[in-house]
Amino acid sequence: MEPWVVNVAIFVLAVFVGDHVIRGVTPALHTPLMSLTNALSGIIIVGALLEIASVEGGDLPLSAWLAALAALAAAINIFGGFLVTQRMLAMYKKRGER
Amino acid sequence: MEPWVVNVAIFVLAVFVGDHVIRGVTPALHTPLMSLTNALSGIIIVGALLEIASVEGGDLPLSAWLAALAALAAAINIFGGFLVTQRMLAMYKKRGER
Amino acid sequence: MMRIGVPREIVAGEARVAATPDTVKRFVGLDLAVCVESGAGLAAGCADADYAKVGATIVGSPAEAYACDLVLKIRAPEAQEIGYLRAGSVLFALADPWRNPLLEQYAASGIRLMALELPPRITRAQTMDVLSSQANVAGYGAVMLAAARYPRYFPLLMTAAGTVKAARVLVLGAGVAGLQAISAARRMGAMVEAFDVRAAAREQVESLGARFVAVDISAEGQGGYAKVLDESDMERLRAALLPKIAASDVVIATAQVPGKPAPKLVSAEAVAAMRFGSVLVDLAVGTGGNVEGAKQGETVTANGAVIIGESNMPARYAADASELFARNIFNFVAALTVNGRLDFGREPEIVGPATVCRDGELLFGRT
Amino acid sequence: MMRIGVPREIVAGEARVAATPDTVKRFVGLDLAVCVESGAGLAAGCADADYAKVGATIVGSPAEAYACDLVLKIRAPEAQEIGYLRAGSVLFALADPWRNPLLEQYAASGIRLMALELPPRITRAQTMDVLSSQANVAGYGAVMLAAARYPRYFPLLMTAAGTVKAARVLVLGAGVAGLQAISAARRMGAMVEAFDVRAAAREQVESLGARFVAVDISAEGQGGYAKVLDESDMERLRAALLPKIAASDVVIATAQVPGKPAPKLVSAEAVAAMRFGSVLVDLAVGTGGNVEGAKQGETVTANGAVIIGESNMPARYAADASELFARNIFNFVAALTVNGRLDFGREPEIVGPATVCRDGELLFGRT
Amino acid sequence: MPAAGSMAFLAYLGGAVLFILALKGLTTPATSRRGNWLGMIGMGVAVGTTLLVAQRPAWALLAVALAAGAVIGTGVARRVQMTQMPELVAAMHALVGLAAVLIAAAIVLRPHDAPTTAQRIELFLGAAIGAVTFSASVIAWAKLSAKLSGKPLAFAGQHWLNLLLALTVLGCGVTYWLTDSAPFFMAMVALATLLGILLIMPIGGADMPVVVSLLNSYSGWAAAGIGFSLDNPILIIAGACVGASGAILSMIMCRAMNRSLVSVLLGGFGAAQGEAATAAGASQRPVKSGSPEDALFLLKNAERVIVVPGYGLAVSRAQHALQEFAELLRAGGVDVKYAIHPVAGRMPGHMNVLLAEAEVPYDQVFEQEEINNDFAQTDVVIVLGANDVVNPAARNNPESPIYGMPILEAHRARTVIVVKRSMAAGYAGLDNDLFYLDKTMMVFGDAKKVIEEMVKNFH
Amino acid sequence: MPAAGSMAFLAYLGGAVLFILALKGLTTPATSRRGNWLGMIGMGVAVGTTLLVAQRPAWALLAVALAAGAVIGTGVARRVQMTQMPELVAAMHALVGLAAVLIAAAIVLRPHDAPTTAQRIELFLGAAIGAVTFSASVIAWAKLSAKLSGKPLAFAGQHWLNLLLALTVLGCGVTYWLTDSAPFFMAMVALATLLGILLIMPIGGADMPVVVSLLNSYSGWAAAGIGFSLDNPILIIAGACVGASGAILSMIMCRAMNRSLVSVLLGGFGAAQGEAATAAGASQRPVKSGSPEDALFLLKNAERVIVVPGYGLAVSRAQHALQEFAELLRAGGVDVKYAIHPVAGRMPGHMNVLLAEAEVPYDQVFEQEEINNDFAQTDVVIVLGANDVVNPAARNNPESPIYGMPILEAHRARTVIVVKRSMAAGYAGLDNDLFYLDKTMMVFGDAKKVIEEMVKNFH
Ligand SMILES: NC(=O)c1ccc[n+]([C@@H]2O[C@H](COP(=O)([O-])OP(=O)(O)OC[C@H]3O[C@@H](n4cnc5c(N)ncnc54)[C@H](OP(=O)(O)O)[C@@H]3O)[C@@H](O)[C@H]2O)c1
Ligand SMILES: NC(=O)c1ccc[n+]([C@@H]2O[C@H](COP(=O)([O-])OP(=O)(O)OC[C@H]3O[C@@H](n4cnc5c(N)ncnc54)[C@H](OP(=O)(O)O)[C@@H]3O)[C@@H](O)[C@H]2O)c1
Ligand SMILES: NC(=O)c1ccc[n+]([C@@H]2O[C@H](COP(=O)([O-])OP(=O)(O)OC[C@H]3O[C@@H](n4cnc5c(N)ncnc54)[C@H](O)[C@@H]3O)[C@@H](O)[C@H]2O)c1
Ligand SMILES: NC(=O)c1ccc[n+]([C@@H]2O[C@H](COP(=O)([O-])OP(=O)(O)OC[C@H]3O[C@@H](n4cnc5c(N)ncnc54)[C@H](O)[C@@H]3O)[C@@H](O)[C@H]2O)c1
Repeated sequence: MEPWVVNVAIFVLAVFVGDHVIRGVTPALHTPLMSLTNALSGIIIVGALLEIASVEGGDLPLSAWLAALAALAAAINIFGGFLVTQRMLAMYKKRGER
Repeated sequence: MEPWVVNVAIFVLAVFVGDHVIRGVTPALHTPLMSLTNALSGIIIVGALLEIASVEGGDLPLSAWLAALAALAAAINIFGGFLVTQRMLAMYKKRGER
Repeated sequence: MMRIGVPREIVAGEARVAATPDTVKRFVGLDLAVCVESGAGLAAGCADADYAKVGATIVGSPAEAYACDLVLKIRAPEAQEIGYLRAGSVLFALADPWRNPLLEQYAASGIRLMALELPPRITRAQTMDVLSSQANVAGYGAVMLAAARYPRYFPLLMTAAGTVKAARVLVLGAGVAGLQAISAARRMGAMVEAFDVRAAAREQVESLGARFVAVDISAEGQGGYAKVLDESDMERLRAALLPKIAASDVVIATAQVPGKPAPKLVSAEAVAAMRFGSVLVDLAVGTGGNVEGAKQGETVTANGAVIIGESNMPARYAADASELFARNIFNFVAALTVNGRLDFGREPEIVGPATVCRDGELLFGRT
Repeated sequence: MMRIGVPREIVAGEARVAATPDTVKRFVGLDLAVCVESGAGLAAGCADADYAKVGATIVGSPAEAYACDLVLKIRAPEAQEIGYLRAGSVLFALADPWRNPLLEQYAASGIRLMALELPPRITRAQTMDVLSSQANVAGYGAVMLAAARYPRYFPLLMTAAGTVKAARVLVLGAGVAGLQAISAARRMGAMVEAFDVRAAAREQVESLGARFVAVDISAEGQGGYAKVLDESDMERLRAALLPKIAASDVVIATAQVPGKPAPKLVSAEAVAAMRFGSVLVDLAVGTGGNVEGAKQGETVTANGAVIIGESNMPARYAADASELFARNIFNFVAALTVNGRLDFGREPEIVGPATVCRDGELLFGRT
Repeated sequence: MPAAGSMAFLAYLGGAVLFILALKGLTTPATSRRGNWLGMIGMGVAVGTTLLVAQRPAWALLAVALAAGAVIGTGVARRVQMTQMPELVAAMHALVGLAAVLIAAAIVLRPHDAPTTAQRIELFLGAAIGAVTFSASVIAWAKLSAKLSGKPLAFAGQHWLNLLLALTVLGCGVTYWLTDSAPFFMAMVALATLLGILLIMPIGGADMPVVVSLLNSYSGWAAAGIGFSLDNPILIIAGACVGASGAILSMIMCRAMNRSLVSVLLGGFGAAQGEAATAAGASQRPVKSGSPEDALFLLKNAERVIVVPGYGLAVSRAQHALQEFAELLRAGGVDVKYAIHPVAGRMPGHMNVLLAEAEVPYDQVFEQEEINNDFAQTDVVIVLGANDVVNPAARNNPESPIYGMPILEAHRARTVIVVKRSMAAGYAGLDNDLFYLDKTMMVFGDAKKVIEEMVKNFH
Repeated sequence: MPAAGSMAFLAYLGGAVLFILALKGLTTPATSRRGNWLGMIGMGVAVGTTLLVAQRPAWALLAVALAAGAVIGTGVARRVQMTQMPELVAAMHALVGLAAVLIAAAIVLRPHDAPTTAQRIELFLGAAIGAVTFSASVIAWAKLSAKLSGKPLAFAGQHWLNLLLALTVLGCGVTYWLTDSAPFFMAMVALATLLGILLIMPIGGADMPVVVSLLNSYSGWAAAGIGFSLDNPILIIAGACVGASGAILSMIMCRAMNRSLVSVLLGGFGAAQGEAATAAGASQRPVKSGSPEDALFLLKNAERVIVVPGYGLAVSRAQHALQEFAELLRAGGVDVKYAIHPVAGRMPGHMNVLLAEAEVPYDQVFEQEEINNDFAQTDVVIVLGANDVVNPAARNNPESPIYGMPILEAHRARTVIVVKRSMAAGYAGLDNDLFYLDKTMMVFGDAKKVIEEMVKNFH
């Protein structure tokens, strides 16, 4: 059994989870939700980090620089995304909390 | 990385799926649903079958007989479970279908 | 074949009739013969021809109508009618036995008189219950008269020419008439409050969406009726109601205790405290009245307020009131009829209390 | 300081008054002086003392009231009042200019007469629109009178004594009065149908939950009013309405065309086809009437049906009707008042059409 | 081409996906039957795959086991009565638990490939849960089928005993894990079986449905445990799904009964509930009660519905909510009528006034005589705060003080829903047989709240 | 102790679970902020784990990239205006797409460990989706921020061109997969970028939110693709979750707009919609419109609500539904009042009659003079079928034919919801500025239907 089939299993289950998790979301939360999922897709930074870390010591090859750029992009996304979500959600505070 | 960690991942995701899938079920379907999940837990038959198949040729050891008993129990469960579910659901046909 | 007679009512203003073409048809369906005195139903919208069409015989004189085995009337005979009564016949009517001076004469005439106000107010007797059906008309009619006389709107309206406030209606006594009055007034948009001395009335008043006026005086009687309060309680009650009345625009007074004088709930002082144009309708005026100054059958003005005293409100709505009354009597008679004859052994729970006199004997008041 | 005079109405049955303590207070708030003729508000529930309390001067004679700069009345002066008019003064009143024979005399007296029925029916003029506020009272009152007279219930009731059917009410003309009548009758539980010749009326009728009677005759006029139909159309209309009327228990007729005779919608034949006890209220009787046989100010019986002819319904509900009328006039006057003086240059859209005569000149009918 | 092992894995995954879709299907009536079919197909895929990849299947044994299972299973399922469904489901759970124990035992006892340390944990968990499921399900079945009294069987200190037992089970399991000693495994299974019995005895009959659902969940976890030992994805996925959904379902059911799962499991509550229902002083006979959602479900799927309003509707001023609800039903194609009894309420015409306030059109309102013949052809009658006017004693029981009064014959409809606050009597003070009919479902609560609940859940 | 690899795997799994919980949290307002925090923690876990397991992290490079990202990200997020949120989100998506492409390129170009055949498929998919996401998001951002015209840019045969381009991308990808030739990879990326641009140009501004959500989904799939190449569970799980939820969200959004996803993607529809909104003959100015659910959300979370009924409420006979709805709101703790304008409707007192029919208590009903000062302190005003009586032109515009008439000052509330069927004028025939305010949300539909929709969705 190759490792990718396990990945497929995980992927398929995750699709179900993603589907179900979102059903019944209040329309008013569409935009914050989009913003959060955007922040979460910044997880791609893990790929960038692993790629950077995989280079042998010494001079950094082009691939490392590309990966670093990817990390930068993803990091902007992560920090910006969560913060923006936070700000949007602040508008939805229940009465009494304001 | 050991194989069981992958199983844990699959397990965890499946728990989420099981949770979400059931939310919002119509109360009237509680009993049929229970009956279906019961039929599905008959899947344990796969374990019995694999165990039986794992014995070396020749005389069947005790373990094979135990497994066969398990297969029997699970098979009753599967056939009975799906059929009973079917019968219960027949009561819920929409008007016009009766 | 048993014959049923329907004489014309002779009391002034009594526009109702004890049998309508609808019930005559039903009697005929039970194989009974019906004689209707000519003109008996005219004031209630039932022409002689309508009766004849469904099989009644039209007779020209009261004597002929009274000559039947069973006589149906709204009101028990007046003195000048006594002569028509025939021993052995049965008469169904409102007899007002507590105040009627002629009971002895009825008994002496040898008739059996069934007083329609006497059956118990139990669930099974409801179909024969003229008190309910007529009180219901009275409650409704009281509000209609009040609204027609009240020089303002009942409902709240916010218009370009300013806002008119909803009328405040106070209903005193939440029996059948009171409840119907509440519902009619509420329908028309008034703000309604009601008061009664029976505890069960509170929930009933609230079930119609009105506010209950709580005064901590209770006078639960028997059979769902209230009992009479002593004078000190009445004094307290009047005092408690005064500010409520003063703040009201319309008062519908329906409080009664069977066989007893009606409680005087609204003092002249309270009437004087109401604002110009207020209307009071006193349905209890026949038994003494709830409102001080109310005059039986008259509309009087006191301090800018109008007091309508009307003890026979149903007669003003004679068409429907007669339909209901006649149907009650029919249900009563039908329940006792076996093979075309009356069997007074049936329904003892209802027949017993209702029988005023029988075989020359006066039974009313014996218990 | 400008002085406002409020004479007493002298027409029989006119119980309203053109200023109430509420509006007097508002006028005083605008720094205007108000003189009220003694007893002017009595029939509407406004005592002299109430006026005095808010700052009015009570004057003993009509002459004193008419001697003011601005005179407010319900109805334009009768012949015997003409003598009180003072050149240069301004008079606000219902003038019925289409039928009023005294217009020339008003003009000759030199007053400025503002007829309250003439402003256009636009959104902005609504606060001054006495036609709306009074028609509203009339529609409501018509239903109240009908319900008090109708010898049956309006609502459907299923009782132990049988079921009473809901009354069928037909409203003819769905202007302001008609719509209010629809709403009042529906509130009381009647089944209501209504008819009008204007297309917009359909949605309005339905918005009140009543059924619209469709007849394919339309007579859209100007400014939201209907126009007069020719005799052949009227004939068709009467024929189409006849079965509807025959099937109705109560008819409220409100159809009118400003300045023209009211359309005769209900023929004697239709009245005869109604069942015993039916009630017809004709609010248009002042301009000829919608119902054949209706008599101005009288209640007549025809074939068992009752026809109530009442062109001055608001006077029966004088308290609220006066409040609204007075408030309309106040709004009108206030809109024209600048620094304590009337400025007729303002609101030309409204002032223009409303001015009947000015500076001795008769303007009405000039366009 | 992927390797054979990968193919099998993917096939199992496919089966698991079908299972998930099956469960999803069962959440709404419209898709429920398709859901069941998907489940069957998934099961077929899983078993087929197993047979294909099995290296040395003992075909004869397999065939016998499967065939016997098929015959017994279908036979039982065919013959069982609808009313016995809950017991059947409980019995089936016992089988799953048993199978889990047997498989675990087979692995422990098998002559070849002794289980690894990791597998031993999984075996222990699978077997222990399986054993508890098994014995508990047997007791639940016995209680539901009245082979055992439904009364909770409580004794002092039972929770402590259970705790002790559970710890012993754990101890045996850990010893087995560390030493691979089969006897400890067997002891563990025996004790877990005992634990299952003790856990279920104190729970009352009324709570059994929740318990059955919970056992359902357990059987899922047991299957998942076995899946871990066998490294099999479909066992893990299906087991986990069943486990999780069973657990959630139990919670949902508890919530519907306004109970906490803990109070159900600690037992002894079932009895208290029985008392509450009859506390209002009426008879001790059992009634069926349901939630507003249950009522809604019945009403939405009916073709013809008659509403019987009574005084209670007036008391709760529910007329507007009722009208709104009836309109929703009607928009969904249900034929809704109102039946008015002449003495319903507390004044003549009370119900008419009420319905008129909510603008119910007159042509939907029928008086007793007009509508009484329609009840027999009516799918669902909903009685809202009425009592005396639908009391069949008036027709059937000459002893009754209202004998002879014509009533609305609600009892002739296919299903009757009665909404009132308690079992209390109405104006005439009589108990009402209608409430105890088999086809009657009581929905306890203020009429207005119940109707509003139904409106809110209308989708 | 499990091996280090297993530990990392489990840590990633934990991070993934946190992500799932985060998404779940965002489905209801009450849990939404906690959800966001869970997402942050999950991200921290994932990044931390990565750093711990990285064998030779180029710390300096890493630190610079992270720090720069943090500074830029927070900076932008802080400064952006609420109204610019959608554009910001679009821009962020571009970054994710870019990152996916860069990582794929890095793997392709790296001097060591050339990717396996299986990995090459995954790389190709990740990079292609990433590139489309990148370029499409850039265009979406430009359109939303008005750097590009929001008008759809359509030309004949565009769908054919797109198809051709997509096939070429596929061809390059397959060639790369089979030959491991970097140039083909690069060509593929370039073409996919072009494809992204072409795909988005024909879609109108009104549909951009759906497109942004869809790109969100793409960015998830891209991450999952990269996860496959790197055999990393959190990338797969998070990517798949984001991908699936984004797709579902797009569908939900389409449904709310009564559109199909296909029609959105094929473009050119945005224009048609713009026309529909103004077809009723009113002005061409843009309005904000929302669904009954949106309105419900605002109302439920308000403290003070004023209802302004008008003639349209009467036309749709919605009074009963309204009363029911207001009562639900009130039960939820919202202060609800009714404001009656003296000339609302078509007869004096029309609104009073209407509300009285539904038994709205008089003490909740206020006339204009009493309530006009309350509007400024009101969270939400809902205008139901009223028009002239809330037209600010009467106050502000001396040219208007209703200038001078006192109106209900709905425009002074914090938020205004207007329910009517179209942009059509009322009795006076005037356009109404209220509808175009920034704080106004139009809900188009029959008043009764809209209110019933809100009641049904009230939970
Ligand atoms: N129509 C008349 O003129 C009139 C006059 C006087 C008396 N009556 C008598 O009244 C009776 C009328 O019969 P009916 O069936 O209408 O009423 P009923 O027999 O009095 O029963 C009403 C039922 O409504 C329930 N209830 C009360 N409040 C409720 C609430 N808020 N929500 C839900 N349910 C509620 C009560 O049960 P819970 O307590 O369990 O909720 C009660 O059992 C007849 O016996 C009649 O004779 C009629
Ligand atoms: N009160 C009186 O006595 C009286 C008498 C006559 C005239 N008027 C005049 O009428 C006007 C009253 O103002 P208003 O604000 O109440 O009404 P309005 O200005 O006439 O506006 C009513 C609005 O309701 C909407 N509508 C109609 N049917 C609807 C439905 N089924 N569902 C949802 N919305 C619906 C219409 O827009 P859509 O078509 O887009 O849905 C319309 O714009 C004033 O101009 C007043 O002067 C009043
Ligand atoms: N069984 C049935 O189905 C049925 C049918 C109709 C009526 N009833 C019951 O019959 C009873 C009598 O009804 P009724 O309308 O004939 O009563 P009624 O005409 O005798 O009196 C009218 C009301 O006045 C009230 N009253 C008496 N004294 C009062 C005082 N001092 N202050 C205030 N209120 C006072 C009474 O309580 C009563 O509610 C009620 O309990 C009613 O529910 C039962
Ligand atoms: N702008 C505003 O806010 C406002 C306020 C009040 C009234 N109005 C409008 O003013 C107009 C007139 O109202 P009104 O009540 O003063 O009218 P009205 O008193 O002149 O007439 C009453 C009704 O009778 C109808 N009618 C006339 N001939 C008829 C016939 N042959 N058959 C049947 N019906 C006939 C008319 O159409 C009208 O609806 C209406 O359009 C009304 O909407 C506008």
